[in-house]
Amino acid sequence: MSVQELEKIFLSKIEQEIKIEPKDWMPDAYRKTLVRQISQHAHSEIVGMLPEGNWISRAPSLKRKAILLAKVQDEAGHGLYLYSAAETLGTTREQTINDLHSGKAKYSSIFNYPTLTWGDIGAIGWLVDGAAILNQVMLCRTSYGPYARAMVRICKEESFHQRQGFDILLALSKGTAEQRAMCQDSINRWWWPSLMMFGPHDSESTHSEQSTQWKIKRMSNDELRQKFVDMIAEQVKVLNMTLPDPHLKWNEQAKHYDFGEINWTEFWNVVKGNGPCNKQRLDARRKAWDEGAWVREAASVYAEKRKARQEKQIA
Amino acid sequence: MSVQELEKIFLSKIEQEIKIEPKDWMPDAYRKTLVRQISQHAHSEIVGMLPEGNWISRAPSLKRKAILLAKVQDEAGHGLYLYSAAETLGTTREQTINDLHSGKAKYSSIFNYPTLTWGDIGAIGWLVDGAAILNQVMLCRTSYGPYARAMVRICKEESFHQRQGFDILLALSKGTAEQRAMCQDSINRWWWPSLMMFGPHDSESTHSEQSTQWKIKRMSNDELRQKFVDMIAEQVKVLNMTLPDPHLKWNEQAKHYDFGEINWTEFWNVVKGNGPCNKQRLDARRKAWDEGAWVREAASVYAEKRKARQEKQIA
Amino acid sequence: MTNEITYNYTLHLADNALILAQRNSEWCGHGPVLEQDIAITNISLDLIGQARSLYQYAAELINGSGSPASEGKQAASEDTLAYLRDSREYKNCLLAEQPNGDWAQTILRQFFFSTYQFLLYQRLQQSPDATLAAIAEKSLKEVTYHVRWSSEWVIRLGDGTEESHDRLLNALDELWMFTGELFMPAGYELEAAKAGIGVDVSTLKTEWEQRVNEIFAEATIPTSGREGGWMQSGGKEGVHTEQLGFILAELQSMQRAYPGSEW
Amino acid sequence: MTNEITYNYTLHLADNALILAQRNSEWCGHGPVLEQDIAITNISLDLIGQARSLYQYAAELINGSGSPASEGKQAASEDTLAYLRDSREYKNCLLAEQPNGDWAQTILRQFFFSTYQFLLYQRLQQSPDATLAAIAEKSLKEVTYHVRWSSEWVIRLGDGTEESHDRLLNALDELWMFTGELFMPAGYELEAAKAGIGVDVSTLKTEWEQRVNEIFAEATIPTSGREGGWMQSGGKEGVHTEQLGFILAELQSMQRAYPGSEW
Repeated sequence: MSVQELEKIFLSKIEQEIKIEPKDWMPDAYRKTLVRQISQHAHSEIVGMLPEGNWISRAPSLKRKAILLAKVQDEAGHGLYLYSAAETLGTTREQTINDLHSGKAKYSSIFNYPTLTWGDIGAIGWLVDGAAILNQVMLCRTSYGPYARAMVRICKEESFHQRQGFDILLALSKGTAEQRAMCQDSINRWWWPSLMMFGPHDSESTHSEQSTQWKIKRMSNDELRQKFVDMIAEQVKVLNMTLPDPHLKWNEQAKHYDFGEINWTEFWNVVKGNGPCNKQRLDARRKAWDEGAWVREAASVYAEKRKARQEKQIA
Repeated sequence: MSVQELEKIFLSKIEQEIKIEPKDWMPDAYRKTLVRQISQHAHSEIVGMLPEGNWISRAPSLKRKAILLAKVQDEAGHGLYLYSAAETLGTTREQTINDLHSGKAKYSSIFNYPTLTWGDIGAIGWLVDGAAILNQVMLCRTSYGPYARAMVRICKEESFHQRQGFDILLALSKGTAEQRAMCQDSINRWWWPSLMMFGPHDSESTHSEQSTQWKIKRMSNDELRQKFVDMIAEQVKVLNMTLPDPHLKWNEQAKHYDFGEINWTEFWNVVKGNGPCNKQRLDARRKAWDEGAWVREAASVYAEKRKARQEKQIA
Repeated sequence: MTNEITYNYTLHLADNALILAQRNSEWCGHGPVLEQDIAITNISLDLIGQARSLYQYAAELINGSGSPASEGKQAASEDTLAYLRDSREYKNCLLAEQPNGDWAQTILRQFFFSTYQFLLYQRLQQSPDATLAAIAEKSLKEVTYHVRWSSEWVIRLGDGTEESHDRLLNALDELWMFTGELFMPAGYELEAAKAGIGVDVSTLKTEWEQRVNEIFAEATIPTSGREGGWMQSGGKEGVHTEQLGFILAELQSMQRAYPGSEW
Repeated sequence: MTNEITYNYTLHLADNALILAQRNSEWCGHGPVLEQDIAITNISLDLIGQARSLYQYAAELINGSGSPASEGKQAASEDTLAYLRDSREYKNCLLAEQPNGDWAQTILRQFFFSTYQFLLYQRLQQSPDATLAAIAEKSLKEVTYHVRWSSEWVIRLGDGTEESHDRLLNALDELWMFTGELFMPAGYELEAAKAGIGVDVSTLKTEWEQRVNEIFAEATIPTSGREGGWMQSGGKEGVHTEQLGFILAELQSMQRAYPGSEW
């Protein structure tokens, strides 16, 4: 079959909402876009373990400690699913990880902000996971099968995480004056970065159009962002807290919340590597990887030895 | 002059209380004894920095933090005086330090006990420095000049330390129930090890007799220990605390306090290397030394470069 | 009286679990392989779960005791017990508080501890104290996995590369002296054993050594030459290494800074 | 109002000194050479002394202010200010809280900070606030020594061995991004400068760069190529790196665990 014919089949599958599977023919650009996006997503899970991991040793109750630990562990699990999904497209986990460590691959910029108080753990769960879920729910219907299926598994756990984050803030909001201040302070610091998670405005977004056509993405950045604002602006009332945006206001006509302009200079600056923790996060990941080299080597040498012994026994 | 004649002069100096100086002839065994004792003493100052250093970051007030930091710094200074005194006998600081790190040279066993509470910082000042001072006061009159002079400088600072240690415990003794318990607990744990600091009973002490003859030592282990018990048994009353010895009792006839038998099994065990912190202390010293190697090398290479440049300028 | 023995005994079991969980959790996000990051975190979670059940039981005991210790204070809970006792009141064994070191040291610490805990819980299942017996039974499934996982890693490292073998030997050098304490009963352990509630840990030693030696043999680690070596102790009676104070400063920082708050 | 500005400004100066002192003091007993162990400890001591004077002054200000913040609370003191504020209330610059790293990193951090502090205190001597002026004057003698000592070490490491040169470059890579904040005035600094009490730190930048470049030139470290690099900030306004929480957990552990006690 000619490339034209293959492409036609591919596009008709997309059209008919038939998932593309690893062995199917797919355009190179589709494959590349997916590899980029899935590995970026995987890296976000892995790097995302660090800001929250920062509070495991200091969680203020045993119950919260256990919940947090389980949550960070879930993120590692999500990383695994996604590295596997990326592998179905012909990249190895090692390659993917090397791209992270060399700075070639990106991860969600939100994780370049520091967790300064326990309230931040709540805010990450509520706002950051909340924003992530909207994206992930959409991706459950993405056109590439293994990615969509990974997303289904991830979404289930993620919405659980969001509720846990909200629950942390709820406890703070009902607590002492110091706790309520901690709650508001965390919301203040995480609100804008979480809005940035949806990426640039649709008008500025480089990859969006093609991705939408291929049904990798099924909603635009601005659509998702609006959905998020509408959701959070309601939930924040339950906390008796406010969002740090003087322009936030219900628009009766549009049936949406209006909100202020994002500081895009900050956004691009953090993407470029100048966030408060970019260096620290990458250094931590590289250190874990480098210091684990002898462990991985030992495991693989042992596995070979064992295999050789078993083969000898059989022979 | 024959060795016999030299030895006669040496002994007559000792007899007449004339200090032996570095360039004077001295018996090999005298030199060896001094090198062993002075470097052991130096090492005790250096290793002794560790248990107290352990509480610098956690000192409960800024004033106490400053005092503790200054104290540990003084110990480093004492180490310096003593390494210098040892150098006058023909050993280098590096050799001496290597002997510590290889386990060949000893240091005071007391520093192999852990500092578990802030009270321990008080107890070390009061009991450990208190015991050390009695020894050091005696050594101010030791027969070897440089050692005696180092001791004079050290003694001044050391008695200051002891008062500071007592002052920590005094504050605890006047404090809350928790603080009083902390005070008594520290005394309980440090009392017996501080008695052990004076070494084995005179009847068991291997080096004592010769050292006394040469006026390196001027009081026996048991004499010094008795002096210490008499002193502390009085001071503890000011704290409204007790010493953990049911046999402690004023003996009106002897005009001394009687006290119980020391657990010599524990003493020898710790000397042999089995104290709670022997490994930890040596590991910490070795680590500091090994990780500092590149710093010392850089400093010496730079000094040479600089010297070479200066010589070139002069030429 | 029996109550107080059980209280102390239960605290000891809880402290062991919590402190080792706290140590293991330092790996979370920093493990050598993602799968193992997950595995060690899982063990942490199991241990925190055990600690919580045990602290809850200890809190019940002390709250119900009407003892002087419980008067005029806020009611005990899993959190007051974990977050408001100082290092001299903690009863965990020294092994649990030792630093993570490298992966070999973490693995070996886990292997030593889990093998011990397995034997202990196996016996504790038969305790006439129904709560302790139930916790032991429930935990035993988890611990069985911890033993298997850590054994496999001991073998893998011991029989892996020269470097991993050396690192395991080094870990052994760091940790062996803390294994003896596991089998030297503290006062409350002896009394709990006498009262029939607890296990006489000294009786577990032989089987522990056998199991350790079996795995060591497979890991090509010498199984002899360590007899008679000095063993550190004191942790169970509250005399710890200098490590614990720092662990607790971090662990307890929030509860200490914001006393009496709900989280 | 002026009072509150001075209070915040003084706390900022105090926090800088305390946090750097706390970091430096981690070396005590672990230095690469005994003489330098003493020297770095000495700098720590000087900085704690400065911090104490400044906190005492801040306490005076707040106790005398009758402000709502002071009502119903225990009177402020050097210790309440150091031990009972949390990390979001700490106003030190990010540079001060960075980890010690190796000796090169500690040296470079000190060199950057002391050079800054020297220029700052020189100007602060002229403050109409007599207390701040007196503290600056007294501290300046100490800081002059800190600058000399750290400069000598920068030169020694830069122009020493290849390894020490590389380590210094690595330290530069770690720390440079925290130097910009020194010269970006926080709100209270601007107001203190406007009120004539404090120093407008932005005016110190050029001379600081000159002095740094002079020493770098002697140390054979490139003096250019770092222009326009991104600078981290936030510490002075209480938005710190993740380091500070851990520093404070340890620093404050005793006061938090035993509230209201005298030591």
